[in-house]
Amino acid sequence: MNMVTSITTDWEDRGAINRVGLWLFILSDSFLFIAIIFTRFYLQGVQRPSELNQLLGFVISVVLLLSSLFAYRGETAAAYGDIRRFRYNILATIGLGSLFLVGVGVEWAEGFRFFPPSTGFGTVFFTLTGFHAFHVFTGILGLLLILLPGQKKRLGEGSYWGVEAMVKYWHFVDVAWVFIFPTLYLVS
Amino acid sequence: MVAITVAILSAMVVAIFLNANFTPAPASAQAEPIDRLLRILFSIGGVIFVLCLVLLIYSVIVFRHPRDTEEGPPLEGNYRLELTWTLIPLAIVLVLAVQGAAVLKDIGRADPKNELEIKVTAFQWAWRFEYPQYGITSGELRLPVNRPVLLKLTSLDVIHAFWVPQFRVKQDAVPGMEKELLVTPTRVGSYKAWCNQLCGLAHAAMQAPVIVVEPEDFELWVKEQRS
Amino acid sequence: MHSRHLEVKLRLGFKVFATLTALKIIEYVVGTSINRGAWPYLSMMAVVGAWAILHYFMHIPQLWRRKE
Amino acid sequence: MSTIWKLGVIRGIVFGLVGTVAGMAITMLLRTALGLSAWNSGQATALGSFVGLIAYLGGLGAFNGWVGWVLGWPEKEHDATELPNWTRYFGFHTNHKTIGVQYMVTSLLVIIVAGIYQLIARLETAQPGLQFMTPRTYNSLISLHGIMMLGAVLLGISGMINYLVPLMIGARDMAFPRLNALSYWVTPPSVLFFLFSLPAGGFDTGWTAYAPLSVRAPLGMQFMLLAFYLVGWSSILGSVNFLTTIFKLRAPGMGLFRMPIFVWATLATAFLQLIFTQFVGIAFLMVLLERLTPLGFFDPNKGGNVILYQHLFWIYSHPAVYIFVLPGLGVISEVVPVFSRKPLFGYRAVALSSLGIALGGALVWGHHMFAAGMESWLRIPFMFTTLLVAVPTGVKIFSWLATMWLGKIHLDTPMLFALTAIVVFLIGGITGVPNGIVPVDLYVHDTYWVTSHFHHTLFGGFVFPMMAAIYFWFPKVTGRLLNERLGKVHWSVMTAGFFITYEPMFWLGLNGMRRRIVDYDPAMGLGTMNLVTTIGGYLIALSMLVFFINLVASLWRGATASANPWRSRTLEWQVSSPPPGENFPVPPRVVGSPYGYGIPGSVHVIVSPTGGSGEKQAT
Repeated sequence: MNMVTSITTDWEDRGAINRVGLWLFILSDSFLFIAIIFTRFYLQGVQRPSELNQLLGFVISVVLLLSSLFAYRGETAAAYGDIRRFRYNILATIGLGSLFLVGVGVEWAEGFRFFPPSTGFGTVFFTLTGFHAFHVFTGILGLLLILLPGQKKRLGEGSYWGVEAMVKYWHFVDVAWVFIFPTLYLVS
Repeated sequence: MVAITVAILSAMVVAIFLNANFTPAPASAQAEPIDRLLRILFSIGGVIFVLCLVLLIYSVIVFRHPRDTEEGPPLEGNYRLELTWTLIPLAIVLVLAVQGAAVLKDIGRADPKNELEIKVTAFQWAWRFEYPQYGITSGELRLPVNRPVLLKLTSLDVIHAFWVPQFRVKQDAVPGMEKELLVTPTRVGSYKAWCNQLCGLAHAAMQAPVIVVEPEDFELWVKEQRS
Repeated sequence: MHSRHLEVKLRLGFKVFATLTALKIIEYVVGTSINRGAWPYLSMMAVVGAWAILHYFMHIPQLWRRKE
Repeated sequence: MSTIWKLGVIRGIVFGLVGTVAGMAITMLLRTALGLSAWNSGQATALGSFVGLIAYLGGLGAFNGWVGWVLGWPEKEHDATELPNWTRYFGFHTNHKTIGVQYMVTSLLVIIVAGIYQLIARLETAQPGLQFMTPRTYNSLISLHGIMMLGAVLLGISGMINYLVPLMIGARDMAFPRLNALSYWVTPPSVLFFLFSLPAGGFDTGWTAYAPLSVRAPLGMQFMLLAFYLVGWSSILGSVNFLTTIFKLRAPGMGLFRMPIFVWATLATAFLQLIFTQFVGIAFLMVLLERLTPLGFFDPNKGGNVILYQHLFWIYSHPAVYIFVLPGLGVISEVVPVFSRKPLFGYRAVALSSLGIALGGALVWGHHMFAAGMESWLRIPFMFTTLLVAVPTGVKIFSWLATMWLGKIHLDTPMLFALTAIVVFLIGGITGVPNGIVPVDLYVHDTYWVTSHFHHTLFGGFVFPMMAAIYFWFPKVTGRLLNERLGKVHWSVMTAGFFITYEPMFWLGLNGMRRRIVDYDPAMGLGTMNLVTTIGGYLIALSMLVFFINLVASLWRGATASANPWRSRTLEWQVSSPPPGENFPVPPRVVGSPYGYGIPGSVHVIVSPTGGSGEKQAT
């Protein structure tokens, strides 16, 4: 029996298929954030407690944007087969992502004092930042996976779908934050 | 043949829906326009249903070819026919929606000055009625006939809904909010207000008596309650 | 040749990042100084920023462009 | 012993049990560390279920492929194992045909359970007064009936889509076979959670789980929320797969307007699933969070808003109706031309009407909240959008009627079910209009009128078409024909049972019978019609019994089916019954319309079973 083990024959096709799937997943996931942002406005309008640390919010936004830059550099390097540069950049991304999480942690500690989860704004704030932080966390895990030796071998062979997927996901988390930051910290 | 059958059956359906009683006897000013709209909807729906059903049954009987291996005629579509059955339903639903909006306006507030205001509080699993203009609280809803009543509904625990079938209109009572419902009772009698939103264990039994009386009797009742 | 392309792309990344950061700064200034009615500007800037990331970092045109 | 251990599902169960216990232990340790009492049933079961689920999937082998990929092992993308190996149904098998069958069987099992729940509850309401049941049991049974049936519908459409779409578009498999298997394998635990719900105290909120009642409901509520959350994720991941498959894996020549209508319907359905399932997911998650943590989304004392839940819930749950019915309407569009031997009338309009229904359906959720105290200025716009959905739906119905007109109609069982489906769906559509018109809805909202209306749409849009689909494609899946005589008995009893059950319900609703009540006022005179309804319900159950007997008997010793017993033109019939493991060793070439019955010289597809010689034309 002639066993066909692939649904397509050449690699490039496979990449395009994967990409469509990933984009669809991102589209779906973005509606999760849309739903929570809707919740924010529905429950709280544009109210915002004065204790909210806008400056810290701004700083972690820039940190996340910077991590996205390094992710971009990592992916581009991987596309050109520059594995050393790829690894440094992805490590930087992971570092900045962790720094972002630390920033969110500081915010949470402040939040528990001034607007605990059992209040209107607290509910919205902890939900929105919580879901986003969960995405950042999974993103970091994913970026760690593409640094594993098995993937390095793949990169050597010129296929970098894993890198592309994880970096796209990382950028998506950044896009979500681009909307969350003004939603939580800036509107009034 | 098809046309004649459709015409006869349609006429029958319309006659039935315009005349038969299929709802409890109306007892509020809001019930009348709603019932009228309901009859119109049923008639139009009935005609459409008859048309499609007759076409379907006719096709099945006349075009049935159990042992035939032939193919049918190659009709792939007809642009004008398709446009027709897109535009006619579109026109119908638009007209109905406009009608609906008109009736909605009809059953809304008319004369705020004359209104009797009642605060309705729902809780698991009973109702409480407060008459702020008279300063009384009651477990039954007693209303003077032909006077608009503005119910201000709220709930203490979960969502309930206020519904007297003879009054037609209903409204949820939502915790943390005050929702309004306007009813003008037009027929003296006693009815029941049911909870119409699943609210837990005893939802099915959650009710309150609603008694519509002449204005004089209402004044009498108010005095009685106060003393 | 190959590595020059790479350098060009990496520099593009810097430009995009600089733009995004500039947007963030403006957003921050607008958000902290205007107390009322800032949301149209904020949402506009968020959309522009998101578009920049989608376009330059996530290469969304790949979806409808044929592979060259 | 080792054979049993090789079954993925056994490993999954063992791992899952261990994981559940571990998750509960972690919860208790955490609570002790925080200085709280060790046991909190809600939190322990929630975390236990989560860890158990991951462990179960690991034991099943769901992650093997990805782990291997991460570690850089050579990958095997899809599994084209030949058919007669029954064990693949009990393990992580990535072939879309296996998964389609798995989905379908699970769906039918859930339908049996949920149906029995309602049969018991229906017996209680046959007469006024409390007969043999406590209100809590009744409320739990009808709530579980509702939500489990919806789960079953989602599984059922996934089953049909999984089996049919790759075959219909000439693909070897789904775009992401491993993801596809994962989407299926998260559903058995979800079914288990549904079943746990009743022993865990049930819940008395109805399938809608409106807050704040659902926040206060017993532990059973939590299992229901988790279960539907899982089904939701299965459905999101499935839709990613369906859409990618349709976009990227069509056979050469299969342009969008050469796709069968079922594929178009899948496209529309999958888009709705992809986008809107997130909303119900977050709504259920919010209820769960409010139960388990101090967060207060729906508690007015904590700054929450009760209506928020209804918005989030209905933004999904209305489009969900179209998710449920669009594939069914697609099935009708497949069956009617085949048994009328005529081209589908107005193919393009029917294809686009699916997208029209999906688009329109996305903007109408507010009509469930006309009486709920939603912002009142939203009522009128929602009324208009709601009624507009009637237009593309009408296009479909008129096109089916026109397809039959002048045709050469063969009344085989699939066609009979399709015809019932058309009539029932038509009634469902017409009776939906009063619900969409605000003032009338204020009367009929939450009465048996609504119950009957949506059972018409779901029976007409899903159950009857699914029956048509099973009778139509059973020969393709199993290589055996279903018994026609039993099929006709099934059809007639089910159709009669349906009308006896649901037409009196309209009358009941108009006469003041509220939804979801264990008991009603004897003075209202509703007893007789309720009895009739109950009898009808048992007739439907009887017909289902006939159906299952037919399934088992025909599977065992039914007549052998040829590759194309109905003389259909679509692609799945151009391969053997059952189809070969990899569907099409050589991609088929699509050259024309799938519905060109009776058009001289019209060819849909050219299939070469071996590649090269022996080309076969489907005309």
